Amino acid sequence: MPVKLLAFAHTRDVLGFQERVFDCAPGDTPRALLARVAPTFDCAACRIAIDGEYRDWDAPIGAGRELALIPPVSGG
Amino acid sequence: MPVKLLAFAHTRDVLGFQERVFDCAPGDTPRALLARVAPTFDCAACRIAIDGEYRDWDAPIGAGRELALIPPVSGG
Amino acid sequence: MEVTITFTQGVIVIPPLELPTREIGAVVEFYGIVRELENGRQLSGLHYTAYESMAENQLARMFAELQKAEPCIAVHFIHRLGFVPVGEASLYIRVLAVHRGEALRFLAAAIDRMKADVPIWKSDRSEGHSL
Amino acid sequence: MEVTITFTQGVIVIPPLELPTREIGAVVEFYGIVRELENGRQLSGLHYTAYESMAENQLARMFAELQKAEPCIAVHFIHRLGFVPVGEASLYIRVLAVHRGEALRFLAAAIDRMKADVPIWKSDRSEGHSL
Repeated sequence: MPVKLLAFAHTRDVLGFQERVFDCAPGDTPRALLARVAPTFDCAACRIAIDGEYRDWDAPIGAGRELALIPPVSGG
Repeated sequence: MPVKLLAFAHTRDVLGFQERVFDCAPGDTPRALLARVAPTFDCAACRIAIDGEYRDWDAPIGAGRELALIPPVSGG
Repeated sequence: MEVTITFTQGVIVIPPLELPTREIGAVVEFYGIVRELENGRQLSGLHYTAYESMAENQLARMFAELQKAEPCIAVHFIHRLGFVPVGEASLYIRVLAVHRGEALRFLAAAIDRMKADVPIWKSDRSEGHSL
Repeated sequence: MEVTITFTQGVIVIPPLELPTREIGAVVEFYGIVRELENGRQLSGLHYTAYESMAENQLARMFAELQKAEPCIAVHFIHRLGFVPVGEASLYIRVLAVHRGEALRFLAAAIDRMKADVPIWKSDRSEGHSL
């Protein structure tokens, strides 16, 4: 199934895109998806959100349609 | 020597004036002055200021020229 | 620290927001508004009086003391006196600082200390006005 | 509690101060201003980006949670995105409450939590704009 991966802040430079659609296997975790599409990406430096909610890197993406890489935030 | 006594908030009603000048003996304390000019006044319910500074009811008025009765404040 | 202390009989006019330096990162503004219910009683407004000369000195000293713990760049204090209708501001304070922490703590402490020590009074009737 | 959450690309326009009830006793406003020096580097301004849909949901939930501990009557949140020059506001928050305690604590906690969890980013260069 297709999932959209959004990159924010410096992860846009690391990944080279702001958003891109990837195909995702049932049971895939965010960590597995990133390992496949961006093998050098350091998941420890980022949080992951699925459909706008913070999730665990190792929980299945399930029915999620939009993943977002959330590096340390700095609003205000 | 003359000292001006200012009354604020409800002490204006208790004393019946906003300000009045009284004669003061050397060594008079605020408590002694009040006992003379308003014998029923309850000093415990009020702070006293001399020339714009909070003072002790039992310290001599000294060179002070303006006494003020400061009931509990409620600005804001 | 730039400090202004104003007592006014009319509606509080908020001064335009000016930033004296380019290092200011936080501006906090506080409005104290007269409420309809005070201690369970319904009001049309409150009367405020002050011992202005002493209040001004007390506020200036208090701001200078607070400044030691919570360094701020400017504080502007305005208190309305006389009758203030429900829904209008009796008090306005603006604090400018480099960081929000100092600004918020300065503001909170300034209001607390004003309410404890600064000779300003509110009343639901105009005491002394009949004298 | 009335809540508005706004992201804007232009200068933050402060909404007129309206009091929805006559029980409001405290209004607190916060401006976060872009400073000239950030981590020792001199800037002309900062670029802000956000994951807007998530940020809005996170803020709404956070305000609802804070409301339990610090009941307030309204909160208006505006964050500017894109380039914000030094001396201009990137953030504006207004909190209305019955008493100042709730308003000040709500404001302080809201900013702390926004800075920890809400997907908004500042940068001294316009990341991703070249893509």
